Amino acid sequence: MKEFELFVGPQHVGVTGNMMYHLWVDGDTVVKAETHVGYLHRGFEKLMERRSWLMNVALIPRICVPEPDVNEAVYAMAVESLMDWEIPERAKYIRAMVLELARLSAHLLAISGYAGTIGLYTIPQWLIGDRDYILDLFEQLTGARVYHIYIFPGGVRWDLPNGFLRKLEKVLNYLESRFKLYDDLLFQNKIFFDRAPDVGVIPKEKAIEWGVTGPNLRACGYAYDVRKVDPYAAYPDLDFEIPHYPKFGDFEVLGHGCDCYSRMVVRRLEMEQSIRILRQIIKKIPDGPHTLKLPNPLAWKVPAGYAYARVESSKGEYGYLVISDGGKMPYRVHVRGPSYTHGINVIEKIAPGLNIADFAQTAFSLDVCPPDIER
Amino acid sequence: MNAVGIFKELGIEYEEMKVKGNKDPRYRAKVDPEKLEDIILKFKNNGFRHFVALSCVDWIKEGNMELIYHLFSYDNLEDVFLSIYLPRDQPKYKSLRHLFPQIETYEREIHEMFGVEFEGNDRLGEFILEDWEDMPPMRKDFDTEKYAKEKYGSVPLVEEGGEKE
Amino acid sequence: MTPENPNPLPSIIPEKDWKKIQRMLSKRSLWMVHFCTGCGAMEMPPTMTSRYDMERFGIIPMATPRQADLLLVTGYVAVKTLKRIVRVYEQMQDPKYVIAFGSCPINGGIYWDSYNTIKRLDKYIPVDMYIAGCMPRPEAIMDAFLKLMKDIDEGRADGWLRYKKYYEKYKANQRRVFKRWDE
Amino acid sequence: MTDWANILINAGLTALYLFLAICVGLLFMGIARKVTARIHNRVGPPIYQNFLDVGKLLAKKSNIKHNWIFDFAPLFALAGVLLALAYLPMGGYRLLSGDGDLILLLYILVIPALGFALGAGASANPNAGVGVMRALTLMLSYEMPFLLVLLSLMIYYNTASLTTLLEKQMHSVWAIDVLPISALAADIALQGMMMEKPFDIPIAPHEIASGPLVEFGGNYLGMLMLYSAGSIVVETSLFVDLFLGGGIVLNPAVYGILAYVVNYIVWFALIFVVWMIAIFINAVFPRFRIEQAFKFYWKWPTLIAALGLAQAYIMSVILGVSV
Repeated sequence: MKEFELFVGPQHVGVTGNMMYHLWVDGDTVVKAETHVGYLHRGFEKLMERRSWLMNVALIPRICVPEPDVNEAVYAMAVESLMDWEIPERAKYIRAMVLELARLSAHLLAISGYAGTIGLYTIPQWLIGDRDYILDLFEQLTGARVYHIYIFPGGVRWDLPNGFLRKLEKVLNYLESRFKLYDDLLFQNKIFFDRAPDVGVIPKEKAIEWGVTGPNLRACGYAYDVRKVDPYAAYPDLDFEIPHYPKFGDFEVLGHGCDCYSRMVVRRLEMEQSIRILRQIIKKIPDGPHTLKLPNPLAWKVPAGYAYARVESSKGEYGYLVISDGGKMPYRVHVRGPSYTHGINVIEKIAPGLNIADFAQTAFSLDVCPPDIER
Repeated sequence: MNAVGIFKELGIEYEEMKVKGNKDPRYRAKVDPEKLEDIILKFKNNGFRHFVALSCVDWIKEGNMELIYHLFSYDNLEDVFLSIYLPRDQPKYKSLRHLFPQIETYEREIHEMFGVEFEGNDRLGEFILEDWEDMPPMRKDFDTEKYAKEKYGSVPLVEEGGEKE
Repeated sequence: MTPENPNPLPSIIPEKDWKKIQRMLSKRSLWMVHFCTGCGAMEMPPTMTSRYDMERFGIIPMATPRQADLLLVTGYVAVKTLKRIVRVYEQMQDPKYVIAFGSCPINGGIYWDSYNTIKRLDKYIPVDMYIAGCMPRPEAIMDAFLKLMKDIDEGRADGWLRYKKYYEKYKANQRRVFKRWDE
Repeated sequence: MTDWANILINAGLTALYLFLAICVGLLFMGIARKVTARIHNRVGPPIYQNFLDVGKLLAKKSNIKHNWIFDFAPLFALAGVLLALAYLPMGGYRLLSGDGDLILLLYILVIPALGFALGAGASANPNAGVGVMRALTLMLSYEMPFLLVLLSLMIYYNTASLTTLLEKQMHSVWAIDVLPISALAADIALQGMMMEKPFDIPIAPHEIASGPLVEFGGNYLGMLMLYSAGSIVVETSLFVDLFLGGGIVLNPAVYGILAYVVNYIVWFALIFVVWMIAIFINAVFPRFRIEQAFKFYWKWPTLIAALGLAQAYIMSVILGVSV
């Protein structure tokens, strides 16, 4: 049979956001894939050069929608590096807390998106419903559900509201009680076992070279996590594990790693670790100021230089290269999004040979977020 | 071998970048464009197997384009930034996509956004933008506000009111 | 392309009542295109799922524009996306409605000086309802849906008729921002 | 004169009968949405939502022009399902019957799929093409156990006529009591026939954007929705007729019109139960890949159906307990 072309996106249920995969299909098998991006390009890097150091704080969360806080944190860290600021301990803990909450909510979204691709629509309904409790916490903390604009250079915008930690504890307990249901429905489902293992395999020896990071790299069996290899915020003081293939605890080890199954189980286990981290933060959070005493924000002059800051987002390594020429605005900001490699380079390489029924689940299991590809 | 050792062996001057927040050291070095490929290979063979990013900076006053190749080592936990400078009016460099496959994507973006030509990369062309006719938008002399006003501000409103049923 | 839906039973049901019935039915079963055009799509999953549950009003996401009546333009519109939005909009069957979502399609929002986003959506396709805010909360989205239903009921949501009436003008505006149509 | 009156009455009854069946199907779709919504922890649409949807779709006009085959396809599918409805006893009442209609029914059930195939081929959309290929493969897979089930029924009841089958069940016990193994295989096959998860492969929206339906909109889609409403009734009713005695509890020959009413109500309750089982399974399973579905059907349900066949054979031919 002659091969035919299939366009997955931009208007398609099987893409994460607004992007397109152009597939050449022979029978049921993908023979070639090309990613087309640019549907969400807003020219962030250009706009950031036109706005002052502090105005950028309002702009950057919009780069990655499912998990905006990493942008704020990483930008703040880069600016602090240039300014040579050491932020207070309490701010570090609050940042770690916000980042972990964001990771939880992003993982809930990723797992529900994945479950949707294999046709289990009950999981998205439950998980996104539960994710709303985290958004409620954010709302109490920052005043917004999605774009928080809470972390900024020098600390965080304001201190925790009264009773916030108690409410956080409640939400954590609730989420933990729900995990059992998710496991019964998805992670111990026979058809999930049939469909996910050994699908969309990234060759293990190539994974680092291809620039795979985050949960996708850990699913290949490398225990690399920016929180451990290049620690930031309060993570050096916190005790947690890095779930990676084949250390899946109570979950069965199926397949040979680097596949959709391992990627999803790693995400599921990371949620447990996030809860563990958040519990420690509730216990250990120190008193003190939440921010440095800042100079007049309208007249910030950042010393000339280069700074690179990175954090572990739910999708992988998120980094900003910030270059200042000593002026009131950044000279150049380069955003290194994790999806840049996952969404273009990796998926174009692993798609040939996939069944078209598995293409969507592979794309979703890589958790590609198009806005951080094209910015 | 760690980054400092490699720099010393190759006789390259380097500087340490300021880091707050993260813990790992970052080294930045300006290298000769001719030797860049060998230097990257040397780093790659010494544990710097994670290619983080390729960034481009347009230094309009100095009249050159800086390409920053950013490598990270999971063994030594170090970052290395290797900068090369190209002339700004005719930036041209060879493609290094055979070293790390994701360099191809970065080169496509930089070609589109800065107008840097990479010889040997056959996928340069339209990537993010579509039907772009102006100068590459990330160049410093491109005025985005003026462009937006001219292009989108001048589009007339369609007469409103509609027909009522 | 006939301008309006002809009445299949002219002798039994008068034209006016037929339109009323049609509007009554289409307001209670708005199917929307599953198209995440921008970051506002982030608030769509909560709106669709168990907490806010827009299926209560008969609104469900549809996989293809052929089957849908409602297009949500969720957030900023890059030029490349605008071309796809127009394509999707023209593939939808009459009557069809557009909701512009967030501040970006209203006046450009935070991307007022960006070179790649259009600033006002209603210069290119007709818009029936705007939701302000960045980003609009699910409650705001639900409110917009209810208001749109009311508008449809009262015959005020006539974007699809305006698109036909000013077709040439809309096309001319679209041609100003994209050069080619072949792709 | 009396001939004309008879024809008119018959035509009216036929229309009412088919209309009722389609209404039941639409109601069932609404109930399924409500029940699924409750499983999802949400409120869900009103149960009459699907009537509104169909009304809206039929009131819309379709501007999609491909060729006449494409226009013809929804009609073809709808006509196929109406014919199947006419052949199926619902609560003991049926419009058409004949000897060997059990086998005929199998072929009638293929007609709607052919309609889809025509439409998909005419629209030239690759998604639709893939969807139809999947639908036909799926049909091939569930038909294996289903044929074995039919064979076991034919052997046990010694007939290929649905009317006789129902009569025999009415006078003794329901088939599910004597052939439970076959009933289990038939229910698994039914899940695929109704294209509910884990077998909703042909319309998988994340993979092929709703497959054969991808090009249909407006009133064409409305017709297809009527078709799917009808096919729900056909498929659940087929199971009820084969294994649950068609819901016949009162003998129409004895009780007359009362029997029809009671039987219709019982039949309705029974197909509702069968439908609910399918919906609950639908809510908690992801979907198979097509080759997995094929392997699954040719393994477990076929094995179960073969066991059922062996049971029927032993009981009727060797032990001679057939009715």
